[in-house]
Amino acid sequence: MHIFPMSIAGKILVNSKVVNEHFLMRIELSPAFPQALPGQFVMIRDSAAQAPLLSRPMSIYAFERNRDSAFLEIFYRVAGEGTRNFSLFQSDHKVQILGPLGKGFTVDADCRRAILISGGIGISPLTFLAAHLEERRKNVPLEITAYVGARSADFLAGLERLAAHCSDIRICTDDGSTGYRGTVTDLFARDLPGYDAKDSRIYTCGPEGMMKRLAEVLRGHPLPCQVSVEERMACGLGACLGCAVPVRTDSGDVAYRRVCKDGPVFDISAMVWSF
Amino acid sequence: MHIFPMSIAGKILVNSKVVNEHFLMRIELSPAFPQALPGQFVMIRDSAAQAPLLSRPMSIYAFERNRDSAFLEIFYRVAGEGTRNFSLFQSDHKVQILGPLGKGFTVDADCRRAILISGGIGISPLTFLAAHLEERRKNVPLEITAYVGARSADFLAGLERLAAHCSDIRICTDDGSTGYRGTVTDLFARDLPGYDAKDSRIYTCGPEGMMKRLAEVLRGHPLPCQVSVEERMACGLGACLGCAVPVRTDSGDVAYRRVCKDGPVFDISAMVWSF
Amino acid sequence: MMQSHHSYFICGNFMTSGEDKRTQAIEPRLAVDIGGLRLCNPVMTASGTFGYGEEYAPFVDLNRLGAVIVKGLSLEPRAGNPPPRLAETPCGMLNAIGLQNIGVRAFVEQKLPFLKDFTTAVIANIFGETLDEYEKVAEILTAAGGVAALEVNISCPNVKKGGIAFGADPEMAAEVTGRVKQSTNLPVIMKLSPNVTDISAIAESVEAAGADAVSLINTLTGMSVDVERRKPHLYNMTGGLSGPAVKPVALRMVWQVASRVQIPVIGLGGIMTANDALEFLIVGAKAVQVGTANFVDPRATMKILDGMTHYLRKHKLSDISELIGTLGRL
Amino acid sequence: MMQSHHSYFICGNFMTSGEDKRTQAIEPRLAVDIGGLRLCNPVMTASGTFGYGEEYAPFVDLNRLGAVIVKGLSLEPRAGNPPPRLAETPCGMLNAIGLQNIGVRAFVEQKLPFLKDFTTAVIANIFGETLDEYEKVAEILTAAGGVAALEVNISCPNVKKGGIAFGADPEMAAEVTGRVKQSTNLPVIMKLSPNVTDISAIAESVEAAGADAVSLINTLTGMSVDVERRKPHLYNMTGGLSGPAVKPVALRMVWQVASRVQIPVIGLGGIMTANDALEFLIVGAKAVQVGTANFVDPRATMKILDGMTHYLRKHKLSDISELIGTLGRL
Ligand SMILES: Cc1cc2nc3c(=O)[nH]c(=O)nc-3n(C[C@H](O)[C@H](O)[C@H](O)COP(=O)(O)OP(=O)(O)OC[C@H]3O[C@@H](n4cnc5c(N)ncnc54)[C@H](O)[C@@H]3O)c2cc1C
Ligand SMILES: Cc1cc2nc3c(=O)[nH]c(=O)nc-3n(C[C@H](O)[C@H](O)[C@H](O)COP(=O)(O)OP(=O)(O)OC[C@H]3O[C@@H](n4cnc5c(N)ncnc54)[C@H](O)[C@@H]3O)c2cc1C
Ligand SMILES: Cc1cc2nc3c(=O)[nH]c(=O)nc-3n(C[C@H](O)[C@H](O)[C@H](O)COP(=O)(O)O)c2cc1C
Ligand SMILES: Cc1cc2nc3c(=O)[nH]c(=O)nc-3n(C[C@H](O)[C@H](O)[C@H](O)COP(=O)(O)O)c2cc1C
Ligand code: FES
Ligand code: FES
Repeated sequence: MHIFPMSIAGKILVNSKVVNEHFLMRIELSPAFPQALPGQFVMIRDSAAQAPLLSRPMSIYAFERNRDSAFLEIFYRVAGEGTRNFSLFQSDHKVQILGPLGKGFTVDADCRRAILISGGIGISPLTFLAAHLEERRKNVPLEITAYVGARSADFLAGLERLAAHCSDIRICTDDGSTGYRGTVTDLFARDLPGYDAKDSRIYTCGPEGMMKRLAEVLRGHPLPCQVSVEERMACGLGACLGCAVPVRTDSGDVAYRRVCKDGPVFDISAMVWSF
Repeated sequence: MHIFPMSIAGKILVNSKVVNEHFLMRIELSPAFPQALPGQFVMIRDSAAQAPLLSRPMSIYAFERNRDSAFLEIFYRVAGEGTRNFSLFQSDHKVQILGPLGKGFTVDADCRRAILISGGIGISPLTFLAAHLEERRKNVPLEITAYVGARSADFLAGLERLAAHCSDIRICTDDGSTGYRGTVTDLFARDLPGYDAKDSRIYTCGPEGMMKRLAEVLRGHPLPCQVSVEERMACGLGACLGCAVPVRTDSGDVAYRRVCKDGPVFDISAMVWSF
Repeated sequence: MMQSHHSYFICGNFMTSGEDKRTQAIEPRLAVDIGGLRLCNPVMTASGTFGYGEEYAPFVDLNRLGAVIVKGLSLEPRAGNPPPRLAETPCGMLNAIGLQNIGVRAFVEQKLPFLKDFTTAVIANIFGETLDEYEKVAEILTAAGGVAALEVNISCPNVKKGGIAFGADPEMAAEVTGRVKQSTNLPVIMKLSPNVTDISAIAESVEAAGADAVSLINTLTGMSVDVERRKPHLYNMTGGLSGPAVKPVALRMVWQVASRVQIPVIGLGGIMTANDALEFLIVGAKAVQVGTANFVDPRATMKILDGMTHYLRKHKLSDISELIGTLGRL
Repeated sequence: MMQSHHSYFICGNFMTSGEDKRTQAIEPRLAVDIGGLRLCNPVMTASGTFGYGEEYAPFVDLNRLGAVIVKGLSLEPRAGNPPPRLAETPCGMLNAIGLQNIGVRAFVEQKLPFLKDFTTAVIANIFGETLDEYEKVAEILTAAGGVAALEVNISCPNVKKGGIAFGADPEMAAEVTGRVKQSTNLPVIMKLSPNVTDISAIAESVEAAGADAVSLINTLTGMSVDVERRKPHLYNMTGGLSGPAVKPVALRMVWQVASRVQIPVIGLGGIMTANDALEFLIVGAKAVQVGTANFVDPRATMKILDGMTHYLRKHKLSDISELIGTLGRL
C-alpha cells in the first residue's frame, strides 16, 4: 500500500526550547496529511521566506490525527542557518511541510523485544517508534528497551518522553555525569549476549560514529538491526539523487541508495561506512 | 558643519497601515543619531535577514530626539519585495538604519512663502520640511502653502499631518473625487502668477512625471524650486556611483551627480529629464 | 542526416481556477514549436531535477507540462559520485551527483513506459564520454519510440581530449552535434555550458552543425568549503551551481544567444516563478525549463504555468509567441 | 622592467575587545606579502565599492585595512553610463556604472592626498580602452608616489579588437601585463575576468608576462528584466553581477588558479563574513577583497578582520599563512 507524500502548509502551535539548543515544534496540518510511520521524515521550510533555499529534513517525532486536524511534532537542535531560523518562529508562523517521506522502521510479527539505541538527536525517530511499539504492546508481548547516550547529563534531551514508552531505559554519558560512564555501544555490547536473536530487533539512530561502532559490534551477529541514516538533501522525494549513500545490495555489490526514498532506514549490515 | 552619517540598530515601536498600501513606521534609535534635516533620507534594512541584499532608501518623515532616545519615522508604500517585508515587521523588530544621508532642502533667509508641491509618497519629505518650517514660522513671517495631488481621494495618504503644519493646503485628484480635478501642476500653474519670486520658494517631491511637468511650467521662471529625486541605490553614501543622474552644472555642462550624496535635493532647473 | 520528425501532442486538459473558466473563450495560446517539436506550452522540467517523472506524479499533473526532460542518460549505467553530493549556497545550491543514471537501455525498458502514458513530451537528455557514446545512446532512444526529442548535454568532459568539456570548444560542440544528428531523426537540442568565454560562438557552431534548438544554461562550476574542518563540502571538490543565484547570468546568455542564432532557444537557470520564466521569454527564449525550483516546491511548474497564463491575460496577449523576444530598450 | 619596489607599512593599531588585550601576547600575525607588497593584514576593499576611501571614513578605521583599492582609473575622466545603473538580484546585484571616474590626474591631485594620511596601502585600480592608455595611467600613478601597487582591470573592452575584453584572451591579457610592467616599478596585480572558459590559462599567461599577483574575480556578466514594462532594469542592458550569489564560482576559480600559478592569488567575490574570507584563504588565496558587503554593512571589513583573528585564535594558529591553501580532501 503506497502512501503518497503531500506538500502542505502547516501552522506552528508550539515552538519551545527543551534544553540547550534543542527545540520541540508542534505543527497543525490538514487531516488529509497521511498517517506517518516511525522512521519517516518531513522536509520543512518557512512558508514565506525564500532563503535559505532548501527545505530541511526532520524526523517525525510524533504524529496524531483526528477528523479536523493532524498534528506533527519535530524535535530538533540548532545546527546552522536553517535550524537557527526555525528556532525563532513564533506560534501561528506558517511552515510548508513535504511528507511523510522515506521508508521507516519495520517491525515484524516475531519481534518480542525491541532494542532502541539512541544517540544525540536520533532520539526523535526512536521516540516515535517507541510510541508505536507501545501501542503494539497492547496486543503482543513486547519488551521495549532503550539505550540512550549523550556527552553528559546536560545533553540528554528528550529522555522523558522516550522513557514513558519503554519497559526499561539505560542511560550512558561519556563523562559519567549520569548513568553508565561510556558509550551506548559499550554498554549494549556488554548486554548483547543476553539478547535472543530470534525475537529481538535493534533500531538505532545517532551520530555516524556511534552507528559505525554499533555496526562493528554487530558484525556477523544474527541480531537484526535497522539504522536510520542522514545525508544532505535537496528534493527529499527521490528525484535529484543528491542524498545517495553506498549500500551493500542483496547481490553483494555496493550501490548507491537514496536516503530520502530507499531509506532513511536501512539494514545496518548493508551500510558501507567510510572506515 | 559636516554631520557624518551613522549605521545603527533601531527598534520598531510602531508599524501600522495608514491607508491602502501606505504604512507609518516609528523607530527608536540611540540619541547619538545625528539631527536629521528635512529632505534627508536613511537606508533601512532588516537587522536579521540577509535577503533582500540591499538596504532601501526612505525619506525621513519625522525626527525627534531627547536625552535618552531618538525617534525616526518613515512613511512608505508597499512597492516590491523589500517594502512588503517591511510592512510585516512587528513592534520590537530590529532594523538597521544608515543615516541621515544626503543633502536636504535648504531654506534661505529671504523665504517668506514656502510652496510645497507633493505627489504620491513625496508627501513624506515635504511633511518633515513643513514641520521644520512651522518651527521657523515662530520667528519669521512665513506662509506655508501645500499642493497635494493623488489619483483619487482614496490615495491621499498622509494629508492630515501635512495639513497640520501648513497655512493652507490645496488638494488635487485626477478623478475629482475630492478637491481640484486635475494635476497639482495644473492647479499650481494657474496660481503661479500670484507668487512673488523674490520671497517664494518651491519645494517638490513626487512621481517623475509630475516633476517633469512642473519643470516645464517653471522653465525660465525666476521662482526657485528644489526637487527631491529618486534613483536606485546600493551604498547610500556616495561610494558606488550607482545612483548617478544627469544634472546641469553651474558651468552649463551636463554631469552625473549622486542622488545619495550630491542630492537627493537638486535645483529643478538643473535636472536633465529624459524628455 | 535523417528526415526530421514532427510530433504533435494532445495538450493536457488544464482547467485552472473557476475564474479562468469564465474567460476560456479567450484563453491565451501557449503552444510552441521547438525545431519541429510541438509542445502544449513552453514549460519543461530540467534534466536531473525531475528524475524520470514518477517521483513528482503525486504533485504535478504531468499532462500539464510542456515536456519532461529526464535525468541524463549514458550508454552504460553510472554510479555517480560518492557523497556528499550537495551543498547549499546563497540563493543556490551546488550538486556533484556525477551523472548517476541507470543507463539508456534500462531507461527504455523500465522508465519510458511510465512516461509514455502521459501526453507530455518526453525529452531524453543524453551524454557520453566519447563521441561514439553520444551516437549509440541517440540511436537506442530513437529506436525506442515515445521519445519526442533529444537534449544533448555537452558540459561533461571529453576523456579523449584530456577531460575538457565538449561544450567548451565550438569545434567539439559541433562534432557532438553532427554525430547525434546523424544518429537520429528526432529533434536535437544542444544544451550549452555557461562556463565559456563566448557562449554565442558555441551556439552558432552547433546551429551550423545542424542543431534544431539550443538550451541554456547548464550549471556554473562552483565550490564551497567547510572552514571549521577545512574540507570541501562536496566529495568531488567542485559542483554545478543552480538556482536563483545564477538567473542573471543565464538571462544574459539567453539574450545574447537568441540574437545570434535562428534556431529556437530554450532558457533555464534559476527560474522559480512565472515572472522569472517571462523574463527569459522576453529576452528571446521560446520555452523555459524549471529545475531547482522543483526542490523548493514540487508544484513549482504548475504555479509557473498558471502565472504565465495570468500574465498573458492581464496584458491582453492571445498567444505566447507575442511575448518572445519583445525586450525594449530604456 | 623596472626594479621591483618593496614597501613596508606600519600596521594600524588595532585594539579590539578587552578580551583581546589579555591575549595580546599571542595575537595571531596577519601580515601578508603580495608580490613585494607587504600588507598589515589580508583584508582589502574591492575597487568600485569603496570610492576613494572618504565616504567610508566615518565607519571604518582606514588604518585597520590591509589595503584600499580605489575606483578604477582611466587616463581621461569618464562620465559613466546613464541610469539606471543598479539592479538587485537574488543574493546579489548588477551594476552598470560604466567605469565612471575623475581620471588619473584628478585622482592624484584631489583624492590621493587624503588616502596618503592613512597607514593602509593605497592600491590604484586602472584600466584603459587601448594598451597605450594602460601604460600612461600606470606611469602617472607611479610618478605620483604614495601608491603601493597597481591593480589592472582587464574586464573592459579592447576597442581595437572589436570590443572583446582584454581579459578574455591569454595573449591580450599578457600584452596588458607586459605594458604595465614596463611602465612601473610598483607591484602589478592583474585582476582577472571570470567570464572565460579557462581562467587558469589567463592566470598562467599573465604570470609568464611578469604579473606580481592576480586578483579574481571581477563581476560575472548578467542581466535583469522588468516583465511588466518589458524593458531591462539597466540602461546598459547587461551589468556585472556581484555579491553572495557569485561566491561559489569565485571560490572555485581561486582554488583552480592557486594550484596553477606561483604568484600570490587575491580572492574576491561575495565575501560578506569572516567565514567567507577564510574559505578563500583555505583554497589558496593569500589575501581577500571585500566589495558588495560594504553596501550591506559599512563596517563589514572590520567585522571580517575581527572574525578572521578570532578564528586563528580559536584554531591556535599563530600566523595567517598557516591557513593558506590548507584545503584537505574528503
Ligand atoms: C532523514 C533525516 C532526518 C533528520 N531528522 C532530524 C531531526 O529529527 N532533528 C534534527 O535536529 N535534525 C535532523 N536531521 C538533521 C537536520 O536535517 C540538519 O541538522 C539540518 O538540515 C541542518 O540544517 P541547518 O540549516 O541548521 O544547518 P546548515 O549547516 O546551515 O545546513 C546547510 C545544508 O546542509 C544540510 N545539512 C546540514 N547538516 C545536515 C545533516 N546532519 N543531515 C542532513 N542535512 C544536513 C542542510 O539541510 C542544508 O541543506 C535529519 C536529517 C535527515 C537526513
Ligand atoms: C532618496 C529616496 C527617498 C525615498 N523615500 C521614500 C519614502 O519616503 N517612502 C517610500 O515609500 N519610498 C521612498 N523611496 C522609494 C523607495 O526606496 C522604493 O519604493 C523602495 O526601494 C522599493 O523597494 P522594494 O524592495 O519594495 O521594491 P523592489 O522593486 O523589489 O526593489 C528592487 C530594487 O530597486 C530599488 N527601487 C525600486 N523602486 C525604487 C525607487 N522608486 N527609488 C529608489 N529605489 C528603488 C530598491 O531599493 C531595490 O534595490 C525613496 C527613494 C529614494 C531614492
Ligand atoms: C541535482 C541536479 C542534477 C542535474 N543533472 C543534470 C543532468 O543530468 N544533465 C543535465 O544536462 N543537466 C543537469 N542538471 C542541470 C539542470 O538541468 C539545469 O541546467 C540547472 O540546474 C539550471 O537550472 P535551475 O537553476 O532551474 O536548476 C542538474 C541540476 C541539478 C540541480
Ligand atoms: C558598484 C561596483 C563598481 C565596481 N567598479 C569596479 C571597477 O571600477 N574596477 C574593477 O576592477 N572592479 C569593479 N567592481 C568589481 C568589484 O571590485 C569586485 O570584483 C566584484 O564586485 C566582486 O566582489 P564582491 O562580490 O565582493 O562585490 C565593481 C563592483 C561594483 C559592485
Ligand atoms: S534528496 Fe533528492 S533524491 Fe534524496
Ligand atoms: S547609492 Fe552608492 S553612490 Fe549613491
